[in-house]
Amino acid sequence: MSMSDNDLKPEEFAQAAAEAIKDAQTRGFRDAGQVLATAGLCGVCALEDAGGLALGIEFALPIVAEAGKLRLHWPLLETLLIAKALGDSPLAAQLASGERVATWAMQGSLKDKWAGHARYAKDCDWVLVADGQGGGALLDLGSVEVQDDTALDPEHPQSWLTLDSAKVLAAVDAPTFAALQRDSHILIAALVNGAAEAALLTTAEYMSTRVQFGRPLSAKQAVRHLLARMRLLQEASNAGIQRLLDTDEDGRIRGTQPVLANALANAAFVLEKSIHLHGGMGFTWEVPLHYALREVRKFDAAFGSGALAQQVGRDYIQSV
Amino acid sequence: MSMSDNDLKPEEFAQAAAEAIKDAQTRGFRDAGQVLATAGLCGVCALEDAGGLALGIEFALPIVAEAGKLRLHWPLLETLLIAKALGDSPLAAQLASGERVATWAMQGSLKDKWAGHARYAKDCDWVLVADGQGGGALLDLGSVEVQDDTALDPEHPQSWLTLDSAKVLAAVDAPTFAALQRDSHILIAALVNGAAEAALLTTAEYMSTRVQFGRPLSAKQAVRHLLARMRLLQEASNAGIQRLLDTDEDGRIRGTQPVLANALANAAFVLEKSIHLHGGMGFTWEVPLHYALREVRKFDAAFGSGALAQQVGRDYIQSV
Amino acid sequence: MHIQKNPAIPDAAAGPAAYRQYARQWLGANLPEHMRADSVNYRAPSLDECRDWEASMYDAGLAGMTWPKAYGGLGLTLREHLVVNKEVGALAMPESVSSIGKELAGPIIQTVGTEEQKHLFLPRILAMQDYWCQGFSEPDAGSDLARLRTKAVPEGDSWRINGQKIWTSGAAKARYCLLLTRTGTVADKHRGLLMFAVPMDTPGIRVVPIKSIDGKESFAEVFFDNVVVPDSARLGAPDEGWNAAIRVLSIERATNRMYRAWRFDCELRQLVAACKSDPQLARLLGDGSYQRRIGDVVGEIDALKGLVERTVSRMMAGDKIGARGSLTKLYWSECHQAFAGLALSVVSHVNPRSSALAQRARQHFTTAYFYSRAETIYAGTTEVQLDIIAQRIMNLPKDLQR
Amino acid sequence: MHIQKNPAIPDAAAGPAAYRQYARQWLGANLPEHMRADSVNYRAPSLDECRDWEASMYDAGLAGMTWPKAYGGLGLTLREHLVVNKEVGALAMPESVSSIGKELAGPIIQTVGTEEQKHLFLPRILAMQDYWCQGFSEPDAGSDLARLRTKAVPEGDSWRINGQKIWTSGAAKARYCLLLTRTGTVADKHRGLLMFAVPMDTPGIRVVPIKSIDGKESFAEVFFDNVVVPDSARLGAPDEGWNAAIRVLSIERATNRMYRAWRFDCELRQLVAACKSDPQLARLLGDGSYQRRIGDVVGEIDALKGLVERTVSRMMAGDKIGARGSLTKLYWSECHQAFAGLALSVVSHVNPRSSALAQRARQHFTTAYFYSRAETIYAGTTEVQLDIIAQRIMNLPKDLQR
Repeated sequence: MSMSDNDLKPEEFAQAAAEAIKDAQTRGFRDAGQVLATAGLCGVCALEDAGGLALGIEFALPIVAEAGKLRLHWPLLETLLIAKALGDSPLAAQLASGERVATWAMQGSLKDKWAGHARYAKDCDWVLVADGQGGGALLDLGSVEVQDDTALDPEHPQSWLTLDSAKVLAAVDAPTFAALQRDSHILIAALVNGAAEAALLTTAEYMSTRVQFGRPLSAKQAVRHLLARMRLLQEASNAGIQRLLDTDEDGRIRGTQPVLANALANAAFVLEKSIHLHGGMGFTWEVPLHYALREVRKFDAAFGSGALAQQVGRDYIQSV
Repeated sequence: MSMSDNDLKPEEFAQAAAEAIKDAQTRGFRDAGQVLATAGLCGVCALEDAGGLALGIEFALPIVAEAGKLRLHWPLLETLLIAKALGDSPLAAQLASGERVATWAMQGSLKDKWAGHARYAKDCDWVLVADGQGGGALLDLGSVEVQDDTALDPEHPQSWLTLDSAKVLAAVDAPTFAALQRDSHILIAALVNGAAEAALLTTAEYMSTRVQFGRPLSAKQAVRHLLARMRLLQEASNAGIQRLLDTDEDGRIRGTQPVLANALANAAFVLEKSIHLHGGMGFTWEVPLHYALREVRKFDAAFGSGALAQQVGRDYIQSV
Repeated sequence: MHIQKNPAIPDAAAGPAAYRQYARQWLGANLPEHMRADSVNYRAPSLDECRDWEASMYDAGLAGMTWPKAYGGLGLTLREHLVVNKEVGALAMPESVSSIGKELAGPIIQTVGTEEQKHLFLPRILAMQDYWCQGFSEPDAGSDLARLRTKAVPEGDSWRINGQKIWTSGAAKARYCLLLTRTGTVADKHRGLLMFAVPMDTPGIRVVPIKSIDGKESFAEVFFDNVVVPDSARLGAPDEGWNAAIRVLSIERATNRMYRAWRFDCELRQLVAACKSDPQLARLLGDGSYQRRIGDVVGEIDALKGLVERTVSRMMAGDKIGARGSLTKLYWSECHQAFAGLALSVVSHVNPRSSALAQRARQHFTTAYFYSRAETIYAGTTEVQLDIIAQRIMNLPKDLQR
Repeated sequence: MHIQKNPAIPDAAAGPAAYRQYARQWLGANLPEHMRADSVNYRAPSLDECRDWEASMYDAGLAGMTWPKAYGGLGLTLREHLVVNKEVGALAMPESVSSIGKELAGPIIQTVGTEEQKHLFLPRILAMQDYWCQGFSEPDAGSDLARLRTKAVPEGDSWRINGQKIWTSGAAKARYCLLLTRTGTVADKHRGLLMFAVPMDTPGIRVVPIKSIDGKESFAEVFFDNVVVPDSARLGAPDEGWNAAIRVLSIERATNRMYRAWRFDCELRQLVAACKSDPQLARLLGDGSYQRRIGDVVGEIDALKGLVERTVSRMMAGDKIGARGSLTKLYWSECHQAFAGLALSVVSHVNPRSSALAQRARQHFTTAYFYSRAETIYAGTTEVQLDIIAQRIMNLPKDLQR
């Protein structure tokens, strides 16, 4: 992927990202990383000195949305964000190049000696955790006890980590870590919304071709209206997410939590209804909709499953 | 209305009650009371010595459901319950005979010197309030300062009462008052569910006769499904209410709050959607649906508008 | 016609930020306290007070943003229109009392009117000199125009009109009616539809008010009994006018009342502020169920603002907006209606001893709750919007593709 | 066939209270701890364990309540059936592993089977000696039987069957398949449908399992390739059998799994108890939003119990139950599915340091959440139930009444 920064548009990344992701999905975990890195996806936001493209989060957004659409099972959003956060550290180059892969434990902290909700931890090299004092710490996963949590997703479990003898590879200062968390909200919202968008397309297509009583199921008003509602929510998420890329009317960055909470809820709705509309087929392991639902539910759990919306409410009340 | 207790069935009351209520609706407040009393409705649960029929609450239920269906603006459920609670007091006879009319302030207490959510207080003679110590007190409304609250219903406002110089006509002991509250829950649920049932019938009829593009609106699946959902909720309320008349499997009386909370929510849904389905017509003062919605919202407010469901949740958690 | 402009109106070239700053300051300084729905000093403004307020907003360069200068507008873009809408939404000011003129008649006349009609009607709408009412719906037709019965018959240089309209909002105050008629018979269905600008003082017009659920009398039935208008009252040729109007309306649906997303935010702030002002209601704000629901609403408002801003970006970039206004209308109406239910449940805890701000919120949100029943009905019901999304945005087939 | 009855089974004449007392005691004393989903000692029971448990329930007089004594049943009424269902629901026991036999094949055979078929099949179903599977759905037909393709062709005293079925639950373990075929061609649409009891060991049958969203393999595709069965395998005449089956199924929809309302309550108790057992989760129970949602669920459970009890009362009074089973099925599935979402959001707070009961609830309710996706699909989707309510309960016209 060769490009000049001047006329680069974020949406053009989607096509290239999709090609690389599809290629990666035919390979093992490490090979997949190489493919994604070679396409510039792992280092999209990393510094140029680290072999990255040094682009803003708006360029990572379409990449991660494609990963959501295609149901990529690889910690791309974590790796690209951590590569960004590591700045000019030599570790950043290792992530941008695909040599190393990093994940992020969304709960717990180094201070607690305990963390959780890390995706693909058993396959990764490093994990980012909160340090418990506002910043973050990148840990060597070899120094961490990893326990898979298979309840929500037996094939792609999240992991709990015991950090008693964790080896810290790098520290992320508090402002960088806060900015990284904000970026992660935007990308997670993009990922789950991408998953919802793909499910909706699949479902609309299925309803348009599945014949009952001589007409497609999409001829039924109940089906049409449900699909239209799903589209509405998916568009609402999308509009909310895009908006986070700009500052507000007074030039301040916008809070990400309301949009993330809304996107998680909307994606779950779209996926649940996609499964419902697929009827018996939606309930099978063969139709991939449940993979996406599991992914959404894992992120939902990582953010306290409703606690996020409640925090948004508290923050708003506080702000009045 | 002459009857023998032996083969009396509650459902037979509905027809007779409907006739009397329709008659009452053509008259002024006092005359209406006479009509309702003469039909035996005001004294249905009062003692025979008080001129009542001494029947159980299951006989009051279809009467109050009819009042809800027909949108009677008269404190029938309050009057018949208070007539029951007064037992062999001479005051009971005055209520059963229609000579006096009583209402009930659902919030506040004599101890607080302040009460609220009394229906039709400006037209009534007496008001029942909690005494603040578990029991109830029947007050002379002439001794009470009445302030109408027109926000929810300008034509039939509820009232706030200042009780500083309230004259107590009779005391209701704690067990009787508790039983009366339970009865009131059942009857209020029946009233709002009756209102929902009538609205649903009206709406289904309207949708079946209103023609668009050469077919009735009820031909549209979206309309059919919404009406079916409304029916489902109205039937669910009804089944829950009927169940309160029996003891549970171990012979204990059943808690009324879950059913009342559910009935209030279901009735609001049915009425809101009835208005929606009537389109522009539903939004007018001419179509009577909004009267019923106001009535439901007044009761909902009297029970703390959601606080009831929360209390049900707390009680359940406590019980485990 | 000479319009007295406020000399402080910024040059559009100064950019949206300057316009925003100006709009915010002007509105904050000039909106009378008693017209602010979230003020304890609120009292329902009269029609004339509302008219004067809107006229002064127009004089201040805060109305008619995108209308051509030739017809009294500012000739600016949707970007400035949005900037002003955000600031209008941020203050709890009354709804426009001339929305039919500004959002319906004005845009349609701009599209199908003669040059003479444009000069005659448009500046007076912006300057709040004429109210308009809308005569589309009929008692037995609703959204099914094939059943429209009001008939216009040519008589020399005039037209004779007979029929009946319903849901004619603002008929009592209107100087003109934007009237839809048919030139043939009902058997013609969608053919021969013809629009007029009918002066409401024409003999043969009778207005019967309808009281609506929120207690106001803003709607009416209007009867046309041998009403004769000159041919100059005609807006476009048969069908041509109406078909153009349909296209205009789909753009209008996407661009008018953009302030609603910001007003929604303003209402949520009013509700929370009212609770904070009263010890009993403040306890609700500490309750998880209200926190959760407020959090949901905040997320919905953000998405709604995003939908509006995206529409403006796309239209500024020259994209056709098509049916996408349906997304915004539907999302707003459903989220706002649900919010009105939440607000009602909050203000149901208000009693005569509550704070003045809580009392104000009680009045405001109880009315808002009843009024919100109409939000899923007017300007295309929820079902119509869902049909549009399925049909025109998702292209879902109704029949087998051969 | 001789069934060893538990001598303690009460006489039905003793009344439902005696039966209730007995059922409660027997179930409480005999259900193995490790089969209770709300026990920390739970481990997923094997098929044989489930079979043995159901067989022992039958021996104890707690299954086949309403089936005739002649075919191994207890010959009692729906009242005793409901009594037992309430107690079954109150314990977190496994779902029946023979529901196709007990809820589908059994009732259909009782209605259309020959006397010989009844004696052959029915007692063995109750005694858990034979499993059945259901062969109605086809990959391209779903609920549209006009598209059913599996064909049965008479050959002397036999029938030759060719076709493919899907969603055949329990096919791997089944001894018989309740198979729906057509005797003519697809052009016959709803005519010529014929049912069989096909032994699953008949040559030409091939079973391919389907893994479902909850991770189980309880469904299968079943291929019938020149499968030949004797005429004695036929259940009823063409059409007659299937039409009777349709009637039976609408009663079954109203009466089977009556325990679900009480099991729902049992699950809610499990969830709350799990939270109480863990300090971190216990905090959720103090939060208003969870209290509110639990309160809503309690109200829904009460209504659901009321719907079930009302059905029994009406059927005992001789009323036709018609389509009213759709109300119960729809209300249960929507309320329970929403509850599963609530439960998931609660158990999402469980971590490896949580209490054992919380860990158990996490496993249980996470699976329940995924499984509940099917609840609005199987036994008639939500849309089908809504259609039935509109059509058969509300009698809403689809066309103008002349």
